Amino acid sequence: MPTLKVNGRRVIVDSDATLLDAARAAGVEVPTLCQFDGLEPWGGCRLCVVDMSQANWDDDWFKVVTACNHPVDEGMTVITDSDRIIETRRVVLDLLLARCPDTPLIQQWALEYGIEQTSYTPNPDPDDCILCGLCTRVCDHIGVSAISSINRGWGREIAPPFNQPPPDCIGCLACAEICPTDCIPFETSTVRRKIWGKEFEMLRDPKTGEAVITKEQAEHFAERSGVPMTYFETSDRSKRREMAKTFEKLQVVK
Amino acid sequence: MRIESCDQFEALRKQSLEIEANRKQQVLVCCGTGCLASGSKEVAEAFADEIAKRSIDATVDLFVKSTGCHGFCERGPLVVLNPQGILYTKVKPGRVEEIVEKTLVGGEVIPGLLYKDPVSGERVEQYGEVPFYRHQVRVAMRNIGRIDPTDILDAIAQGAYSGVAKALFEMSPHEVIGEVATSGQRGRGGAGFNTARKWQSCKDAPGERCYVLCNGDEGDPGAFKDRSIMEGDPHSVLEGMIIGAYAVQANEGWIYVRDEYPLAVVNLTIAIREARKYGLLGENIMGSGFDFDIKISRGGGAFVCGESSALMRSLEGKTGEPRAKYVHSTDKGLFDLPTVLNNVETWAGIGAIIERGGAWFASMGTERSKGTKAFSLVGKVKNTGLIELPMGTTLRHIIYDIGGGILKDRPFKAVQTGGPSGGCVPEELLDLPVDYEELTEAGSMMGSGGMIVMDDRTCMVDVSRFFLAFLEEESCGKCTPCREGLKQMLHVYGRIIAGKGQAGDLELIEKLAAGMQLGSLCELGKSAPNPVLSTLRYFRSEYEAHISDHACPAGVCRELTAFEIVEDGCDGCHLCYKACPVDAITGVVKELHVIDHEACISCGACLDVCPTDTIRTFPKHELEKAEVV
Amino acid sequence: MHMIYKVSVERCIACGKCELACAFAHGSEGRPAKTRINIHRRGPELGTPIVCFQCDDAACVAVCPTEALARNVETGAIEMVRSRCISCRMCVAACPFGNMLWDETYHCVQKCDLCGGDPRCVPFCPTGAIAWVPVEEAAIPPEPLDRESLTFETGTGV
Amino acid sequence: MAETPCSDLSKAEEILGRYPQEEPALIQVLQDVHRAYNYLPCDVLERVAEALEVPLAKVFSVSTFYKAFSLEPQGDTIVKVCTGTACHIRGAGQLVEELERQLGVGPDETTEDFKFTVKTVNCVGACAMAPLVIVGEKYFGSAKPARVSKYLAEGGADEN
Repeated sequence: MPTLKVNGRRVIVDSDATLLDAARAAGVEVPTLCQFDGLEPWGGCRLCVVDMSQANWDDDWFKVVTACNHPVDEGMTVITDSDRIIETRRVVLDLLLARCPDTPLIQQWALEYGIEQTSYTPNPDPDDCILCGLCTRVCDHIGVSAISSINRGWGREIAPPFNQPPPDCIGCLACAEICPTDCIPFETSTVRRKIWGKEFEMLRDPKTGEAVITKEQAEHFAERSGVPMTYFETSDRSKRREMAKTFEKLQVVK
Repeated sequence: MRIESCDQFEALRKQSLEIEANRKQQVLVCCGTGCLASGSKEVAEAFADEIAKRSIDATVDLFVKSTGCHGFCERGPLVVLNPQGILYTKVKPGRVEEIVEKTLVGGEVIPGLLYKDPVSGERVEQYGEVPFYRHQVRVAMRNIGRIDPTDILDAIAQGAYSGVAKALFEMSPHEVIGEVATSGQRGRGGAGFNTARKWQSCKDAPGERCYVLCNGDEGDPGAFKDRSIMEGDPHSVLEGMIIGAYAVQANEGWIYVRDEYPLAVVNLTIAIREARKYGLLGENIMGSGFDFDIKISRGGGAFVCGESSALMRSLEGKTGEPRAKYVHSTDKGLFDLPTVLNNVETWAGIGAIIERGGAWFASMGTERSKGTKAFSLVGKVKNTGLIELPMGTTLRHIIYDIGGGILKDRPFKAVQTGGPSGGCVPEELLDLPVDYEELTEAGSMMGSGGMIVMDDRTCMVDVSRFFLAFLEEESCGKCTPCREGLKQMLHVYGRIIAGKGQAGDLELIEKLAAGMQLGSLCELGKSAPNPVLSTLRYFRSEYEAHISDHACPAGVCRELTAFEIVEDGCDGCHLCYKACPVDAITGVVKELHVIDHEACISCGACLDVCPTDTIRTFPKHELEKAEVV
Repeated sequence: MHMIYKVSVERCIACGKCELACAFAHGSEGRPAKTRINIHRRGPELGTPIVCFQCDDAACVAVCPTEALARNVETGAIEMVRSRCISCRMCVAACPFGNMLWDETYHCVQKCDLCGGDPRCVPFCPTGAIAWVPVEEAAIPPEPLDRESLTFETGTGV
Repeated sequence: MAETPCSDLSKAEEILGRYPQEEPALIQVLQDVHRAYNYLPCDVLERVAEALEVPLAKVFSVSTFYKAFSLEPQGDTIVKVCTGTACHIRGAGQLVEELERQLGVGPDETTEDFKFTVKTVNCVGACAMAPLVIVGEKYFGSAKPARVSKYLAEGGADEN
């Protein structure tokens, strides 16, 4: 279990921890936009940059690394608030604010770093997507990969194949839920769900008509987890009612 | 015939040498991309026909020589006649009969076809006497121009695969790494990481298998050394990879080649097939018990795939997005297994290092940068082409002694090295000895060895903008500083070259550049500001002229530049009239020509063709002033 | 001492205090709808408290794609790691007993976490229908409840 | 991004038969498909995704990431202008403009009659002959705007 120093505070963390874990363990906040605990770190937004020095490096020699994906090592020193780190984060946020001038999340973060207005040319046709990649990564993670990033560079965007309703999408909404700027539109009701232009029939409780997931979602997860399909077919409320009835049968209750 | 032992290989080499020695005369026709474009294939066919017709005892070897290797591509096709070693330039099929008649049969040299030295004006007869060639020391390019790349026996006769024989039969993997360590060779792809150390890390890394890769995704605009090596001597690359694979005990390798290099793919494919046929590749190489095979993977056209982690993703069939390198690819590379990735030139040098010894290689170059390095010398220089020199050679020597100086003897302004990740080195640093550290200190870098010479007609703001535009198109878009930063940097440059630059723009550029250098994920983004920062460092006044005076001193930026023909210089040659794409020039032959400023699009085509140098550029706003007056 | 959550259905009077306590304890401004324990009301003052069993081989854990559900070895509770949850709601659908609850306000899944080993609902139960007991006491049949004597107290709070 | 299907999948099947049916073959397969069809037809991509067991979204992602691929049918002859550094400082921009004047299309566009598609390419490594125009398979070194029509005639004829 390596020991590190984060902003002068000593912390002991697991050997497979990241610098971000170490910073959190030390009670130091490091801003992130593309990091999510349940997913592999990606290192795309670059907001979580920190200064890091290995134990065997010269005392004053620090390297700028991203905390989210850098492994910890015994004797490391991490500084999260040096001038150049703050300045680098400021450039990143300034650039994101130019890309998404109307996005509240970015406005808030930018303001936190003292930026009220971008120094750059604002995107003339902005949307709220910051290309953090969380949506495509979560989609990959659950084994669906219905959407992906397309094109490259400034032209990069998130899209389903051929910009058509994605055939592989199971309508789980994970992409929309994980999106930090809520920029993936969807509609959902007990009857129907729609996302990425694809319509889904909900798996509805036969008695109450309630629904939480789509049929495709149930099939995908049944196959993936080995949990029988029948588990998914009733609503949680119906299940509780069923269970209450079972209790009544099992235990002698008036 | 499959080679089953070291002795059999030695016998084959002797046999090949004999065949070579028995060839009375050789006509070597350069068939690199450049010469092919000028019709060298037709020339070679004409030679074959002519020789067959006369039944002369000579063989015609279709000879692939690297484009620009002598800087004659623009005057190609090139023909070398052996054993005399005569070099003819600009050979057209129509002159083949004359060459055969006079030189091959009559033993007489045709002066008009010889190379004329632009410095001394003298005609040079001997191939090896050309100054451009005389100053070079070729290691990685040792066999280019000497062998037919499609003939493995020709290569073996010149020593190819001897290093493999030595490594497999006389050395342990440990000793191979030791020899490479002695050589001090550093990666020729740009970053300059120590080769032996890389191999050792891979060898030490845990994993059921490991891989050996060759980076042939030479994407830097202005660099073509790797293409020349793959086209001209693919065997040197295979040889290096076999030795490297033996050192780290890998059984599989890939060569990742740019899609834009079709001839390299063809020649490598032939080389691999031939090597397999002779048992130099595949199972049980030369009967040594060591198995290793190589596959070729064509890139999809993305500069970023030259970056190691992106290249590996591309080999896996994915988009070429770099990953953080906090875990080295020698530990977790291709398919998350230990991987050695070296550049084409690095691999090409390995065979020679093993054969001649690491100490020999280390005896060349500088303290920190050993051996020789290949460069593509291009731009506004008289002799453009591919050169290989000991590290530590000065820029002045390269540009003036080898390159023959600046085209049209105009003033030198800067030399750009290291491609889009490099920087511009100004005149005051011409005596800089070229090695990894010196170039980095000067704000540039070695990169893949592109050297683009620029004269006073090159606008440094425009050049920086060119690199930014290139990188903006090539950025993968994964990380914020690179994707958004390049876009915004271009916005600012767009303002500046349009004469709409504002006070504070240069400071904004510098702030953004610093953020990109520290914040970007991979080397593409981290080094993207280099051309910007180096031009700001050495040519700041040129930027200031654009911003405060609304003038482009080099007369390149269109929105700031107007053209006029100086009255007393024009001899009415009419060339500018023909060159103008928008018919903005009026005038008849032998009379003064005039440019119509209304119609002129400031493209500069007239200035480029004017033989008397009488076209003058001046800031466009002076036109408006004149109108007001 | 290994503790276990014990439910004695016959003692439940459906007063709803456990639901309120749970909602309060989990910081949802005390809206009873946000509770993680649900009383199935089957008649006047007759209820069946339904709460997570913390199953050994739990379907919710099996379906979770991001390992956001993990057992706390100290309390035995399967806990939801909010920062790992991608809100795919698969656990809600998979739980055979209906104890994974979708919270529309916070767009996340809620489940009983045994309040880190001190279930807040237990002290509020006026009848001992729910209890936090050493594991060896779990099988002891509950005392029958004298419902007549309790009517006065219900509704006034304990 | 329009999707254009093709009518004949047999060439695609033949190409798929040459490679192991796994993800690392994807880019190589797409290159061969591009060569065979002159673009990447959407129905072929669907077939490739299925055969190599790569999600369609990934195939689409790769198809749009690499510059070698086009999802739109290309002209019979591809006209490439090298815009590498050496070509840039020796006037490649003027060549692009001249092509636009002559063909009426800019980079990455195809003429209405589907005869030519104009592309700018990053350094083809023939910098010594800068600037460079490649029409079909034919390279024209030290290219001049005034000769563009000649290049088009020569290179275009070669193709047919």
